[in-house]
Amino acid sequence: MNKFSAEDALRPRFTAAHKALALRGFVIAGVALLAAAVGFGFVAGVAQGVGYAAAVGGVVLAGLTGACCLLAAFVIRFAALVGRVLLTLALPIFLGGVVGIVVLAWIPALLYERVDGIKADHPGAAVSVAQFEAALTGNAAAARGPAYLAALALWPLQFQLTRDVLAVVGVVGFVSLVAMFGIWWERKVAGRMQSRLGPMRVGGWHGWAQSLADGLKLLQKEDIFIAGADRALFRLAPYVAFIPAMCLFIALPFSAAWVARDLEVGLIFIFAMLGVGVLGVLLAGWASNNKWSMLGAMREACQMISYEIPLGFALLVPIMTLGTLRLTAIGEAQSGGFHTWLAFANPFTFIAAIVFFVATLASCKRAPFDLPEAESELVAGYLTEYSGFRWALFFFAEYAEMFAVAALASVLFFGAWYSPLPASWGAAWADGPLWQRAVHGVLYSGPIWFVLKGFFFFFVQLWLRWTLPRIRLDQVMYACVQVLLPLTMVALLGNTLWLWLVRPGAWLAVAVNLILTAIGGLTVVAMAAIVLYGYLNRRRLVGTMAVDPLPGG
Amino acid sequence: MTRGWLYRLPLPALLAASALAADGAAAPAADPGKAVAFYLVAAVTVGSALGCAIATNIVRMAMCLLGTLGGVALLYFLMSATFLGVIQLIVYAGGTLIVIVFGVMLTSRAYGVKLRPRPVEVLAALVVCGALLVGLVAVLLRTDWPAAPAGGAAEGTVAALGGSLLSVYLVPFELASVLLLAVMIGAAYLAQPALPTAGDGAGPEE
Amino acid sequence: MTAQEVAELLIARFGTAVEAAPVEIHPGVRVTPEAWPAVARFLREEPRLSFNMLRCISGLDLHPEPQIELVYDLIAMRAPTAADGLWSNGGELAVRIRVARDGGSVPSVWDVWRAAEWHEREAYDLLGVGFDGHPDLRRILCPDDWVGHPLRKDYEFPKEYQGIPSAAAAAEGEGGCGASG
Amino acid sequence: MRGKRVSGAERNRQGMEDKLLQGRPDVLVEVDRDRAGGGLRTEEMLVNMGPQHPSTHGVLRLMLRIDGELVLECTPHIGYLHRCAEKIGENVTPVQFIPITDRLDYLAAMINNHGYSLAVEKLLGMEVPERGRYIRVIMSELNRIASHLVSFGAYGLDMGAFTPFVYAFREREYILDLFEQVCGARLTYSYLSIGGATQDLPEGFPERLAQFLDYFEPKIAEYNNLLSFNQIFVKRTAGVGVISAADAIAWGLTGPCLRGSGVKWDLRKCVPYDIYDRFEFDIPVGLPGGVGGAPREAVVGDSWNRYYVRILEMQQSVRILRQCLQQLPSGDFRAKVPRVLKLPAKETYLEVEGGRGQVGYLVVGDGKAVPRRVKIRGPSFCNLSIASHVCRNVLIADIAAIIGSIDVVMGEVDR
Repeated sequence: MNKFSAEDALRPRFTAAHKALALRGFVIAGVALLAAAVGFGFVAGVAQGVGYAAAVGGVVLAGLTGACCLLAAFVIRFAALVGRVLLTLALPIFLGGVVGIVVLAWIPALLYERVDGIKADHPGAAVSVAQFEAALTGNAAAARGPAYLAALALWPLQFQLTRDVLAVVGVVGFVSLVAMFGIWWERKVAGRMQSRLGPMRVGGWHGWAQSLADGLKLLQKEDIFIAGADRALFRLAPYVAFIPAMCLFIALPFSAAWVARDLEVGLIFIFAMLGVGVLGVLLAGWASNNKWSMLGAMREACQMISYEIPLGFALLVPIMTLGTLRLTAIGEAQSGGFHTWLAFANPFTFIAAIVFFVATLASCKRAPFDLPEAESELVAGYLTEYSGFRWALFFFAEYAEMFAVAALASVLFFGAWYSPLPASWGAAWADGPLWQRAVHGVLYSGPIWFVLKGFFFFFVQLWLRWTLPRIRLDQVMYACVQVLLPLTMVALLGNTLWLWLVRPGAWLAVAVNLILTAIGGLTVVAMAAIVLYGYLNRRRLVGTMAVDPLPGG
Repeated sequence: MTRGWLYRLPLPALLAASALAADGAAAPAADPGKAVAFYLVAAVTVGSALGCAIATNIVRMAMCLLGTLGGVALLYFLMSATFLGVIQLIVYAGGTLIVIVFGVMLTSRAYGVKLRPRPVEVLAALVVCGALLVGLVAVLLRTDWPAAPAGGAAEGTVAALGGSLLSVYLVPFELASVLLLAVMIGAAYLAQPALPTAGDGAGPEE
Repeated sequence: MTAQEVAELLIARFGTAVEAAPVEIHPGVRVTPEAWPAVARFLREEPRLSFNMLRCISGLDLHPEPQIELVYDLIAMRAPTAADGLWSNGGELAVRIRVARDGGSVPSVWDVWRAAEWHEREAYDLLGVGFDGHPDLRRILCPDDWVGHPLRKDYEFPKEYQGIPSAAAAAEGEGGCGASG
Repeated sequence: MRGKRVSGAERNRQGMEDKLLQGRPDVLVEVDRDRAGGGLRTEEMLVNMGPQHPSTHGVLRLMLRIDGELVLECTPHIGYLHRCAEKIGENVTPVQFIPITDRLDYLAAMINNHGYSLAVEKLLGMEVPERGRYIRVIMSELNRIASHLVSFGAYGLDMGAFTPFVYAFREREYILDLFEQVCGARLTYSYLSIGGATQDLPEGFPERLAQFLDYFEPKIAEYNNLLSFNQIFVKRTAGVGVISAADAIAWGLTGPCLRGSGVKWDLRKCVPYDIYDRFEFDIPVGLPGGVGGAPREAVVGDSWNRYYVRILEMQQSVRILRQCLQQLPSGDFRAKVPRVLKLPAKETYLEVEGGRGQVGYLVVGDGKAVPRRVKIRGPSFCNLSIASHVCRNVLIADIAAIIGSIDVVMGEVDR
């Protein structure tokens, strides 16, 4: 083992020589690639058919990478300037990123419609590029003009594989955005609940880039391995925990058309992913060779065994009521406005909704159930030995899972992507020109509502975490098995009898629906009122006593 | 010859080759993407199954088991039997494996326990596996597999499955539920803490 | 009860083993080590005395004389009689026991007042007074392998501890902060 | 009584020889005993909770012998913060020793100064002017509120609720500002000394103090809603770590730990010192379930009661402070103290009611300016000694609850 002294740690890793070398390297690579791009351009001019396509591809790829290399060289050369520019333009960049992702998600949807249109009138196997071009330009002549390029771009979209790849890219982009926003929002909400401000400085307005900065900081942290730890499993654990958390989003429907892959078994696919994610935690606890993390892992296993049954039963209620596992179908069934949401259908689905939310709290190890990484008892539970990016992966997976579970609750019980206004009112606008469809999306049903509801339940999870203390392990088991389980069994049985005996139009059904809708409506209005009241006299409530600051204070 | 010479035989190569040879005959016709995916997933499954058999650290064995079960689930997905794939994930990867890992963590005393089967045991295992393999391959080659419809199974398998479970196969369904009930009662009885009959209670003052 | 009355009561009961110790503003009794367990139990169980709380055990190193004096500060907490439920102060007492400086030991009273257990360990750790019958006589404040008893007047500061030079070694020339005897 | 108990170190040494796991030096012993009967052999582990651990306030190390989640035995190891303050006491004059008393119970430094000053004045037979005595009581009670606020916040943190901690420190910040205004320091003040206070109160201080008291009083109700009667907090603390009154007295517990066990004993009322007999206040004491706002599950002497007694004491301190402000006389704040103080050849022992219990000082003079011996009785030292008796057959989460409710400050445990 080489002797690692303090000086080694303090010496900057990248000396001036490194920088000069990197600068030269990037410049040479950039110029070479651009030259290659120009070369491909000439080839494209000459080649035909597939050769032409390959050449164009070459031009695009070589050009892009060359430009990136030159940009990297520029950043290395003028690092200070770039830093300042980034800081001042921080917010526009962030907002641009958000709008960019929305637009990026919107464009494929439009293109798919166009491609399906063209594919419709070419039955049979794959449609060739020439046929695309003909459809685009209207005349059959295969002139290789700009239309050919457009056809080239549309051609791959007809295959399901490319659509899936694009969907996965979209999902990963959305999830990382959600996790980034979630982490920042949690710290702001926690701050406000504790009469302090939360992050205010990093990246400008209200420290929006705090989670970005945390991510970068964690990236360059030293990678610590413990002696005696099982290296392979220690490395594997974060990924076994992270991948299921991402797969959750494949089945989640953002709106009727916007779903990565509308699985026929979407609901239990998500249930399976929640189950598999626990393995990562167990692995981390075991591989850290640390008594505290071992205890944390065992707590997670006990907790998992106790909350999984009530969670499964709570899922059965909507399945039984709507008779399908397909999440988009479940969403469609709740399109009739606020009162048709499944939670207000009958008292038993209301109970199932509450039990579902509590059980998913336990599954994300949040709020009162955060025993596996209980910092006051187990130092940091299964995360004790993790540092740097591996720890960030666990953290990332937790927030992704939190949002996914919150969104699932809104899809199953609280009118997925439908707004409280009945969708039938806006039916006329549904398929009008683009701007009408946009207004319809905002007012009646669209991904906006799905994300809003998701973040509403995400807020409730945050709210619980920063008010409630942690419960003990035996109390978790008692709560899940002795309280939640019988509750869900009652809900299941009750729901069966309700569906069997009570006709949808009967006065009892309508009365119960009205009562439950009133309860739901009142809670939302009450929360809004509390937030408003809190905001209006925040000065008094926060308790800033000293009107005139005390000397030295 | 060092102690572990048995493990250095090119076993994986033998098994993989035979697997490839066996299903070379019925190469899937459809688009090449699926074929590549299939071979990849098959390799993962077989590889982790082997890892599970050969691994010495007990927890690594459990993780290879996860790889195998996950691989099988992926295979189901590839054959677009999504319901079966998800059930496989829930029951095996999510359920049984957790109990195994839980059991492994609670009872295995030392971290570094190495499971070293004696060579004669390995030999016996190889013989049995070889026989099993030959039998499987023979069955595989002799039957003519009906080519699945091109676009994968028709949609709505879940509904059809549910319907058939409660109509055609109702009796086995009920029998299975009775069996599960018995298993649950047995488990509850076994896990019941020993009634404090003998002296050594956990009280603080003896 | 005042210390004087307590002293008379004890002398009446235990004879020569107990004598009054009218030390200036900290009155009490002096007890011989041998009789101490019996006296302690009597002080605790006797209804008229019932000194039920041992507040503190302090060790005084009478350096020129080869003796260490242990001062046991007791207080009698009377259960509430009045309506407001306030416990009353039934009198305070300082019991003094002298023991030889090297190798001297006092019978432990951990079974009379459980508080004594840690205080006796501290006296053993810092002053080197042995306690017979103590369930767990180990050093409590200093590390287990520490040499010497810091609170003794003739204690010299160790030059180093497990290879780490101490302040005394550093301040070689002029007197370190505790070197005065 | 029980037979000879095998000491923790002894058991470790036996453990070392016969079953040291190879390659696992940190696991001292893994005793394999058929505990649950029925052939299921569970495995015990020795775990060190501390000296660096989030819920052991300060450098306290608890050696836990655990079987899964169940803690079979807990042996506290202390001495990590031992500075031998008593040895320093034998080498410096009383006035120079005041800063050392700050660092004993560093959360309630004013009360330590007050105690030591009273002990030395009793030795010297010195009279302190009225204004000085009132300033001392004001500072002690204000520091008691600050100390209880820290204990309230830290206990919320142990139970997993982070918000109470921040609320408590928000109020404590104003108290520290008041102290800063008086003596310039926020934690170790050395403000109260032999003969009274070292400086007079700045003008406008009484008005600011009154303003703080009016602001702080309703906040206590807010804490009760946030944490004290929170069902999860009650389930975690009520009925956990019950200490009977007899045990409390036997182990020498004092302060909120003693009062939590139902013993209504407070030095300020039962053995009045200084001018505490001039104020009207009552002593909160442990409440059985359902009485006086205590939850159903509460038991006299459990962790919840020890916690709730501190909350009620804060209200009483506010009452005392209000009476002090009314009766605050003018005049000089410190007696004439000769430059060189000759301590008479006497000995005295005096205790005051500190933040965590009775802080006692034994001062022995022998005619020189430097005392012959200074013995300090730290209340947390005795309060902590009951930990091994109480933390037996509890869950790991309860260890945090019990140690948190005993509210240990390592400065005065290790001295």
